[in-house]
Amino acid sequence: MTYIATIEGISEEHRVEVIPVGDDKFRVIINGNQELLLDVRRHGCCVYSVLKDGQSYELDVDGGGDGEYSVLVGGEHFHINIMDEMKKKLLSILGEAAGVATGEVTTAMPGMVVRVLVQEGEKVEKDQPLVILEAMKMENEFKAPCDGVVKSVKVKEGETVEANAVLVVIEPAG
Amino acid sequence: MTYIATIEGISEEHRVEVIPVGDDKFRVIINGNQELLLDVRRHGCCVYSVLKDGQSYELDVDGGGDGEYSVLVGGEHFHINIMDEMKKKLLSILGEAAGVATGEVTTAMPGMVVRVLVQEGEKVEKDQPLVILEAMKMENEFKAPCDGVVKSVKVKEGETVEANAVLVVIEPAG
Amino acid sequence: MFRKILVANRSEIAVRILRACREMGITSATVYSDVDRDALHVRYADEAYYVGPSPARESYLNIERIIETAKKAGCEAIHPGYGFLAENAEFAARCQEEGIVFIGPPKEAIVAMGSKTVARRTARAAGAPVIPGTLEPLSDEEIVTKAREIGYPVMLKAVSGGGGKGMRLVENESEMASAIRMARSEAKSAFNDDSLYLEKYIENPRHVEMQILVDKEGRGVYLGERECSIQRRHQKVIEESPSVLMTEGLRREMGEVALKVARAAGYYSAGTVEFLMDANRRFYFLEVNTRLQVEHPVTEMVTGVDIVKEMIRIAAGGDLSISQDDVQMRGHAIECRIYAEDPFNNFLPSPGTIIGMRLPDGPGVRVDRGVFEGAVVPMEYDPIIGKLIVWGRDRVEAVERARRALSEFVIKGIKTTIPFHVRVMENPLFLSGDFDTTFIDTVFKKMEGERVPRLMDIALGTVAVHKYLEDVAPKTASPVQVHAESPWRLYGRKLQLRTGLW
Amino acid sequence: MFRKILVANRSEIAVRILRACREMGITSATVYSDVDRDALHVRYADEAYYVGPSPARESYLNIERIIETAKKAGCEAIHPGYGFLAENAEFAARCQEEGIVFIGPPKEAIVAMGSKTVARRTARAAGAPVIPGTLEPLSDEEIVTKAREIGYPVMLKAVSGGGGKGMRLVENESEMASAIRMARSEAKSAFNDDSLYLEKYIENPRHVEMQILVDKEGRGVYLGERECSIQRRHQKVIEESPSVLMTEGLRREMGEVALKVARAAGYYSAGTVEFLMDANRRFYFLEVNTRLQVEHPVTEMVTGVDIVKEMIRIAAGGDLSISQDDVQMRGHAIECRIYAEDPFNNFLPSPGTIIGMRLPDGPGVRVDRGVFEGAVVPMEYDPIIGKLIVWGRDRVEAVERARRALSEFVIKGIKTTIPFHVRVMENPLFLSGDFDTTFIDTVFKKMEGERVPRLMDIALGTVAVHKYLEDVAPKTASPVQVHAESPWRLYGRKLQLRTGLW
Repeated sequence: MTYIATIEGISEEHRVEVIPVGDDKFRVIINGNQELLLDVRRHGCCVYSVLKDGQSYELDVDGGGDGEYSVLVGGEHFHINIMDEMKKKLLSILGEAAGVATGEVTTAMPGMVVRVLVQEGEKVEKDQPLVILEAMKMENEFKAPCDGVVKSVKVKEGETVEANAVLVVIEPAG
Repeated sequence: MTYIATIEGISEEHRVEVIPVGDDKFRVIINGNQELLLDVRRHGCCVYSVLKDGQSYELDVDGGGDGEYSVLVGGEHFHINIMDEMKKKLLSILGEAAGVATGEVTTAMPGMVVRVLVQEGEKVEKDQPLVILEAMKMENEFKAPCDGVVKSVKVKEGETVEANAVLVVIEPAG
Repeated sequence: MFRKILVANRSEIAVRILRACREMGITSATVYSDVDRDALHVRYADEAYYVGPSPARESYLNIERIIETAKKAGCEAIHPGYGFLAENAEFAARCQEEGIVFIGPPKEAIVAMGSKTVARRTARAAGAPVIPGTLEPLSDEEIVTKAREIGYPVMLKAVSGGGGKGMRLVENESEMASAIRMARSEAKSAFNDDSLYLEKYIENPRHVEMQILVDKEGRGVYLGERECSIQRRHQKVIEESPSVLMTEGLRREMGEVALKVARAAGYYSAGTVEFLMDANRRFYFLEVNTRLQVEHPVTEMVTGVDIVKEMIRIAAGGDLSISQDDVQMRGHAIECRIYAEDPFNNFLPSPGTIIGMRLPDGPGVRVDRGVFEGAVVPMEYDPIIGKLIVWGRDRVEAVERARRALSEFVIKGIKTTIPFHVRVMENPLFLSGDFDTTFIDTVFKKMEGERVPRLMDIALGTVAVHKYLEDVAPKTASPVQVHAESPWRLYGRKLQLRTGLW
Repeated sequence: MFRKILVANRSEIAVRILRACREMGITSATVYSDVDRDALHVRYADEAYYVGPSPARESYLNIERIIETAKKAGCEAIHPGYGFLAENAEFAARCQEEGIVFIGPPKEAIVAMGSKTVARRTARAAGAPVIPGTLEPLSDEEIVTKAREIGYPVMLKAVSGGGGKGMRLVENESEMASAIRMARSEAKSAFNDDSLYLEKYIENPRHVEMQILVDKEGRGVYLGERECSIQRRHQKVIEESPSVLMTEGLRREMGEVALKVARAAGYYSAGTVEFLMDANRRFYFLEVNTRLQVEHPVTEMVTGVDIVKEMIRIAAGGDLSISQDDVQMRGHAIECRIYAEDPFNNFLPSPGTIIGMRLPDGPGVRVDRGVFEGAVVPMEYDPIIGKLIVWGRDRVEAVERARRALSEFVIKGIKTTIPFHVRVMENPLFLSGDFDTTFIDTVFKKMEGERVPRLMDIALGTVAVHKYLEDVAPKTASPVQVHAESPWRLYGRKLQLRTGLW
């Protein structure tokens, strides 16, 4: 099986060929030029022990939604996005069509909306506080990314929001 | 649902009625006369937290083959055999037909046969060593339960046996 | 001794206190909110009682409900842990009225020390050096005026503060308005008191605190110091004992000042007197925490004294079991707080479900925790889910142990501070002892970019994912079509395919 | 210091040594047999090498294969752990020939102490009191004759013995023939040497041993005693330090005797001098264990010395890092060995798969282990899968901690000694310190019948099973038709039904 692996935050793509050779052993070819022989075993639920010429590695794998796996190796969590070549081609055709919406103020953490400081239609300056969110006793102030007008306010006070939720949309000035 | 529960080593049977009353709560009636209201929750995989009028209990449940469950409560492991009433009736009809085979020498532990000290047809006295088994560096000598004749030897030296395997069958004398 | 104690808290500190009860043969009861029915402390206690909805003020902060629960359950005493009602004088008073022993200091001492401005006056009267600043709560206008007098940078602090809540470093006047608003809002929601006061900001400050134990007869000992300079948002993340700055003479001096302040306030129980120390080892009284501290285990590991049990004994009217001569500090202990936070994204909260967990063990390692595999970490409460505490014969061995233990510590499903601690335990400034409370903002932030996965990690990750799909996911599916929620489910599915039983 | 060490062992002791390496920054390698590819030590080590089939003599006891592996991997030293090659002088000699440092005593000391009869002669020459008995290996006929001379009861012992293997208490002559046969057979298979000797049996004996550390310059310290009187099949199950019998004077006397015996044998590294003590506190030299002991953690907890690291430092030619004055015993430590055995059925082996595991943690608790959730405990090797070690300020607190920790300790899928330890920690004779090596046979056996489940347990068990079926098993099936192998599978199945995804 051939996978295209990318790691969160790094745009570089790696082509990884995994060829089972029996007895839990795999030949792995990276980017067509580096070849490894790995002995891979699962311990309990989702811990993996990998031996490579005697070098011993412990890994954790989780996830799998949309080819996105969370891998823990040597104390470091990485997100690896893995897809097979077919899917890769499909995506490259569809890709680049979707633009990134500007002016969306989102939250990386889930939390409760403590205060909404702006209204729709209101003019705001860059760094003006828009919303205060609280989670785990910590208040987090969300500020305007640029001068502009509040296009819509997506949350109300007292409401609970998930991670990555859009809080406010700003129509940039100019 | 009504269960018949028996605990390993205790012949007494208990009739336990479990009636779900919503919200993870259950009315439990034991032997028709004792009634409890229990709040039961699973934590992770197969640990249970039970509250009864504020009393807090932690339990582990495993198994399930043939209605045999291993329950760990307060540091004590119990085997509870649970069956529904239908099965109970069936078994009581079939039951008591199977007699216990006498003269079977079995092993409670798995292990490797280190030595076989008797042959088929050999006369043996009570407490005469028959087989030596080893597991985890411990040798265990199995002795004749009574005077008699070796009817059959079920194992050979070097062989590995499972727990509860029959090692030797003795035809009791007289 | 008490027959039954109510532990009016949750998470790791509730479990810590419940463990002390179990060891002492005292029946334990605890309380829980809606979201906490499946929390570890509920399962661990002998008894557990529901006290209300998830928001703390409707459950863990609901004084009357907790008093009522203690009475109904027949508890003779209540241990409040830290946070929630631990430093609430009204609660201590209500306990007293109802004839329930509050396992902590007398309410008068909580009032005196709880008000940071009263505490500063008491400390100054007891001869303790205090940081230049105000001794009274201030209005917004007074703050601005006073700040000019003292000179920037200044620290804005909540009068009823604690745990870094309602606290802001203000570098210059232009930041002041926003800082006041945020600090008052945080203080209001944390302590229901938005009054603020002002202190001179000590440059390159180190946070050094003294643990004390005082019984009801006034016999007191100090159990040595803890250095807690590694902080984010003015909240401690790493603590150690002893402090690399400390000398035997300085320890005696600070210990005696700490006991003097406690006596001046009529204090008993366990308590912590916090100091700031500047680069010249000048120390200034900061505040008294009239409760058990999160970081008490480092002191337990170097002194061998179980602080929670001593608190319980003192509350029951017992004599302190040790004299100052019995207090021998041995070796070095370090605590790494495990927060449900993303250290690579400004330590933002990361509540959620712990889908996998492996804890370190072996020599010199202690873990206190409030979670388990499968537990949900709710967004309603403090982000602390556990603590790793290590002991070594000296600081070098303690750091080596910390590194080793952290390498074994796995929490999956939520982000935690584990990778942060790994980096600190390898940082040359931390290792040399050359750090202060600005460490995270100045030193750690620079390390964030250092996460460069090697090609080997990609190979290992990909082959493990391949095996994961092979082992636990349906063979026919493309890897990108697998929608996993739980590894257990995938595992179950695979076994089903293999055994053909279902 | 060494750059790379080979740990030639498995299970908890391999992990213990690998942890020391990781803390010291030494690269670690280990070895594994067929059945151990999925063992914890393989995953924990930096490197792991296959050395042969599952039977120990084809893998862990295969001297040439292990030497070859060490050379190929570039290891400068080998730590043998305990058991396997730890007391094998031939192995120590082969290491020396190949220029690999054996982390243990010199081969000459292993030879001298390994032969129990030579050890007795050496000890006697060094002025240590020895138990009446023979100083030479004996033939079957000589054993019978000598036993009559010494007078029954007698102890039959393997000349190359250790860990209770090849050891038999013989009460009278009629038992002798069978005892000799069993002892020789066990000794042959354990040590490849079936020679036996004889000792007078000391009535109500208590097993007290002295931990020593000696460097290559001959500087030595004793780290205090361990009492190991709770034994089954002459193998220790519970150990503690200090011993309730010990006085400061007696400790000094025994410690000095221990160091004298070590010096007489030219000993260096960590070692243990074992004594029997009778009811009058008379002590007799028993034997020297020329290796790390299973129970070394109790000494580590009371002295703060990391014995494994000291062994490594000594082997590397380093000086002992401590003097006798530095050795301060603090508090009390107890070790509970966790064996894969059924304590309610004569401690019969219980190999199998660990389907669930929860470990104790919190204050004063240490767990050393060689297993994990999902691990297979093979029948080929020793039954020890882990150790719980607790520390308290005194024996009472240590026992209370042990009880608390045991209440948290869960292993599912195989039988273990956990319920045994629970009973011992509540036994009045154990608590009062009034016990000897016959404790299990005389006191514990009587407790076996005390497992009477309450009606409440039946209600709890049944309702939990009901919920278990509801949560994780197919709704349509009758409870008796569910054939479970793994709770994960059932869990997976249930999620599948609920989500309808598959």
